[in-house]
Amino acid sequence: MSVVEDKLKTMEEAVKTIRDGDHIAVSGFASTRNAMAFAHELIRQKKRDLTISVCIATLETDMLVGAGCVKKLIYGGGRLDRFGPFWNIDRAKVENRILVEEYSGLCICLKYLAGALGIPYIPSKSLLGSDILRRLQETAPDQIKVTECPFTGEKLVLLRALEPDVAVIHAQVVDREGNAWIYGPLFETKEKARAAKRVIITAEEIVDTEIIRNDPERTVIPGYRVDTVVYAPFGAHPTSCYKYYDYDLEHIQLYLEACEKGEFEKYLKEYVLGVDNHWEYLEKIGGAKKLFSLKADPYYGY
Amino acid sequence: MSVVEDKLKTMEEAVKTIRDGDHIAVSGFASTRNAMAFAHELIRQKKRDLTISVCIATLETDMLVGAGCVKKLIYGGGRLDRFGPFWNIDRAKVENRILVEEYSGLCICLKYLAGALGIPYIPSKSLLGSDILRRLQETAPDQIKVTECPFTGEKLVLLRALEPDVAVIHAQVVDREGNAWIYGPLFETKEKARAAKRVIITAEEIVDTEIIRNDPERTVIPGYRVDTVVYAPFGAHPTSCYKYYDYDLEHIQLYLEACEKGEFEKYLKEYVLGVDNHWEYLEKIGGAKKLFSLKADPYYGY
Amino acid sequence: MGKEFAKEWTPGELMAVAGAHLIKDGDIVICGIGLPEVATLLAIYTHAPRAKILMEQGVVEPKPVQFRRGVSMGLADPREWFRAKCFTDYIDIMGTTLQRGLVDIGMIGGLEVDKYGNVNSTLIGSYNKPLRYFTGSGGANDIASLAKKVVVIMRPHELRRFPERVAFITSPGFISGKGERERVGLRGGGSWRVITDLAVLGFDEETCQMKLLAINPKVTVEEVQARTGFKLIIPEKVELMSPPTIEEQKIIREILDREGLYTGWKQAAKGS
Amino acid sequence: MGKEFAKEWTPGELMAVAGAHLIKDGDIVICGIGLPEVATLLAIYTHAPRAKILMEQGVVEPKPVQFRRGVSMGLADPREWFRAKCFTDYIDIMGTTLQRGLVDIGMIGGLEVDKYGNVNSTLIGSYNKPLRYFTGSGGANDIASLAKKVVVIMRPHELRRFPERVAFITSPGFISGKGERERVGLRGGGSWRVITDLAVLGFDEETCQMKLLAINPKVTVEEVQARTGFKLIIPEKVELMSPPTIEEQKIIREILDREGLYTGWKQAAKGS
Repeated sequence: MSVVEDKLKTMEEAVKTIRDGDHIAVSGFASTRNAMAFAHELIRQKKRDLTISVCIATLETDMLVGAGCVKKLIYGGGRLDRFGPFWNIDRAKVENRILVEEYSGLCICLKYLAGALGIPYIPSKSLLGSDILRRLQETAPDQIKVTECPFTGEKLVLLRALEPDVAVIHAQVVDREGNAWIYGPLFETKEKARAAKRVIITAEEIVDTEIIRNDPERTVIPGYRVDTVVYAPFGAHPTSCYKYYDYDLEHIQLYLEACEKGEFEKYLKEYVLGVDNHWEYLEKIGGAKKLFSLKADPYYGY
Repeated sequence: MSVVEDKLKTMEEAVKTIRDGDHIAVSGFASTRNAMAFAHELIRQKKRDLTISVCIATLETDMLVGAGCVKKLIYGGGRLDRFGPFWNIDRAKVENRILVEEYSGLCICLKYLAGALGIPYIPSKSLLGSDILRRLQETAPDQIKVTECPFTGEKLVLLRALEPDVAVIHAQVVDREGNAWIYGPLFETKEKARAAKRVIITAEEIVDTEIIRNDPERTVIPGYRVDTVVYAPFGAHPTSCYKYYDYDLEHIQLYLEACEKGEFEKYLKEYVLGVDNHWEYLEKIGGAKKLFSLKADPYYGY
Repeated sequence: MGKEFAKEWTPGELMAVAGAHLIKDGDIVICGIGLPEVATLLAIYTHAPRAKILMEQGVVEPKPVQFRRGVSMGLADPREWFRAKCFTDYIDIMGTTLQRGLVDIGMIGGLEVDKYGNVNSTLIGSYNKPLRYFTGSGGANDIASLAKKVVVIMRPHELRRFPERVAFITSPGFISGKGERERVGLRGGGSWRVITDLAVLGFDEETCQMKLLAINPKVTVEEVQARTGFKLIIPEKVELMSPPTIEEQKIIREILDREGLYTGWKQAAKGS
Repeated sequence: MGKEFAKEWTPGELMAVAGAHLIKDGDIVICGIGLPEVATLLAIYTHAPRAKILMEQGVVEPKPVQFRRGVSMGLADPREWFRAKCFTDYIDIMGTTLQRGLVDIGMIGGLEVDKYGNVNSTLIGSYNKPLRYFTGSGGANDIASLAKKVVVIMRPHELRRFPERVAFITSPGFISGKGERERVGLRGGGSWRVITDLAVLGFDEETCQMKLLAINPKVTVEEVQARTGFKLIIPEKVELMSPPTIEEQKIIREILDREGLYTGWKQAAKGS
């Protein structure tokens, strides 16, 4: 019973398994723990017609929308924290360039939870009386119903289960079998990894399975759910990765300014399409000196 | 923002807050992490008409039934592992001395989950076609319904949420505010602690809140849910407590033999009613020498 | 230090103090960063040491006041997670705590709030013709739907932010009037207070319409009404918003908002 | 060592081997302790190194073979949790894995199994007049309802354990016949194999009734039928249950069941 499974692949190989039209649940929360290196490769491989789901939108989501990879967005709203708005998402919505199913944060999590539990729907007490509900009833009537509880008679919103084709999760630590440790708050990571049909872990650090066995309480995603493991140090850059590195303020500002000014294509050409892989990207953004300037302090975690 | 809340009480005080007729979700799983010291005090204080719920029945459950504290049992079945059957529960059922709502293990967990989520019910795909379902439909029609899914048309079992008055959880580590760490698998601990209206933590170890803050990923039950904290070293004896002590084979056998032979009253008089408190119990079962013989090895955890 | 008041203060400080005073000791509070967090922590540091601050991303009772470097950019920023007592997840905070009915006070912001306390954080333009999209709900709809009391924090207090009817109900207040929350099946108490740089507002028990409760000592009732897009209920007695005590101001300036990012005190000091 | 068979073996070893051979490499298996666990681990130690063992209490892929002291008493025993890769909870195993449809093989035991593979672990007597209660479901009903394939492990193979109809359906097999699982809404594949000390049984595709597949080399088809309370479907060709290979027996005796608690090899060796 030593390590018998090696799911480690290169980023290129991992992204090749994504088909046009797939539904991907992306990683992280706003400006933290995004699977950016994965998103870059999705863009380089010109994946199209993706459905992207996430509780709170992320930089990764915005970039994929901007790069034209996304057909449909299922999410609970969000902005890039105090850094700024998600220009690509917000504009694509106004211009009707993407389909949108927009819920609240809790409702997205509950939809993943229902998918994870293998049940077709789950009731909720949120959304009632809102225009979010009204719009969903108009545009996605197969996804949401308002009914009366057969036990109590109270009004309930029934949320259809969400089952992404793939969940891509950026983790701090993983072994070659996919047993993943994640530090910090989990957002909806557990639910989406369990709702998805396949799971890809990109991680800062690959450790031996015996290290995982030393502290099994930390394993947030067990290996038996995971299909592919990718080594991606600084794979969340320019978003932060708790205990590993801080957000890159300079780079995020550069991204947002490019988006705001309508120069997102230029950004893409420079930092995504203009490099062959993640290692080249890390050099492009400033190499070792930059990376060490972002490195987290073990006590503060950023 | 230093520690401002001290929820620490004696076992006597904690048990005094339980009212006759309360619904208590008890701790642990079969022969591990039972809140035995709490059960002993419930028996000494002659609590009556309790409803007890738990996923898999525990030694604590069996003892409370035997002692006549229990009016109703809501559970998913179970036996005392290879040690033997739950004589008190099984006999009380045959003799109709207690009301029973018997589900599967998963369904009890889902009922707690619905309670925890604040929703009146949750759908499940278990129980269909079984006599467990048939009996529940006969005896607890307000707790379970079979319906067709409004989205898919498939048959679903709707499970009514369970909201215990109190969850009593035995934990390895807790601070005075109730932030609790639990080592090992969690069974349905998280769900029942979140479904309950009040939470009482009994624990092997009381630590400073700063220790909790050093590793917040370990906090299974956050303090804001907890009403009362009780210091109870070896509080799970004779069941095991992972990382702290092994099961007490000798004592469990003594318990089971007493039950089988119809001498449970004698056991109760000797070990529960015949002592004033937990410290006296620990002397009665063999004192320091016994306790050190059960002490867990840090590597093996038992 | 007692009840000695600060001599000068900013509108942001006034808002933080107003928010803090709404929190009772022991309250469970869900809030995001910015003034809601400053207000909640101010309460915890003063009269409500047992109040609990929860954050939707899964952080329980952190100490988000001591930075190694940089400034906090949001709930996603590990600066906000520092020394938490529990790292958990979105569902645990917003489902098993908020939807479970345990949250006493939820604080939200938005683009617009209307006379029934409905909040729009989704779009400008109209429901059918959006001109621009913004944040949407995040956790705001859940908080507005499910918290016992909802505090809306919004600034600046200006006409376009206080329309008769919001363009899009992201987070329901009393929707279209009394009894409407119950009719649609909502459990939480709905909008309870609106805090702006000009005033603290509440809702009339009979009509569920917005009512002026207190004003910034530097403005008049007329100015507040003039900057509100619907007729406010104005009671005979309108209180003055409490300025920070010297102790409160010290905590704001030295601990909670050292850079003046949210209360603007440092910028005001420079400007004066 | 290859396919050289052990010269002597116990019925328990035969059952463990039969169970192990049902597991394919990569299968996700849920099982309890005793023969189901020995069978699953035997598969993992031999032909199915990538099979995963999950336990309902929330333990993923432990190494439950090396004891500090004592013997393992059940899923609740930390001996079963040793060196797990993940500690999680009941819902994560039985809900988000099993009910989610990820479990290839679930192994359960019971008091009785009937010709449609329904299992009773609840009571003896009858539905309306129970004489004694036993374990009930635990996770057994969930496994029988939801796993892709269900293996029932039961011994001794005797008349009262193989009735025409179980007294209580704790864990549904094919209920009352073909199409019945689908009609009541069950998703999983239902009873697939029954392993006893005398035989390995399956279910006829047309009638969903129990069919003899293989027998213990030391018994006859007639003996198996005589100890079964309903008419078995007996195909023309009945296989012999495979004895353990020398390698398999070595793993059972030296690693998985050193005390012979489940396979009885040590006791048999003493007795002979």
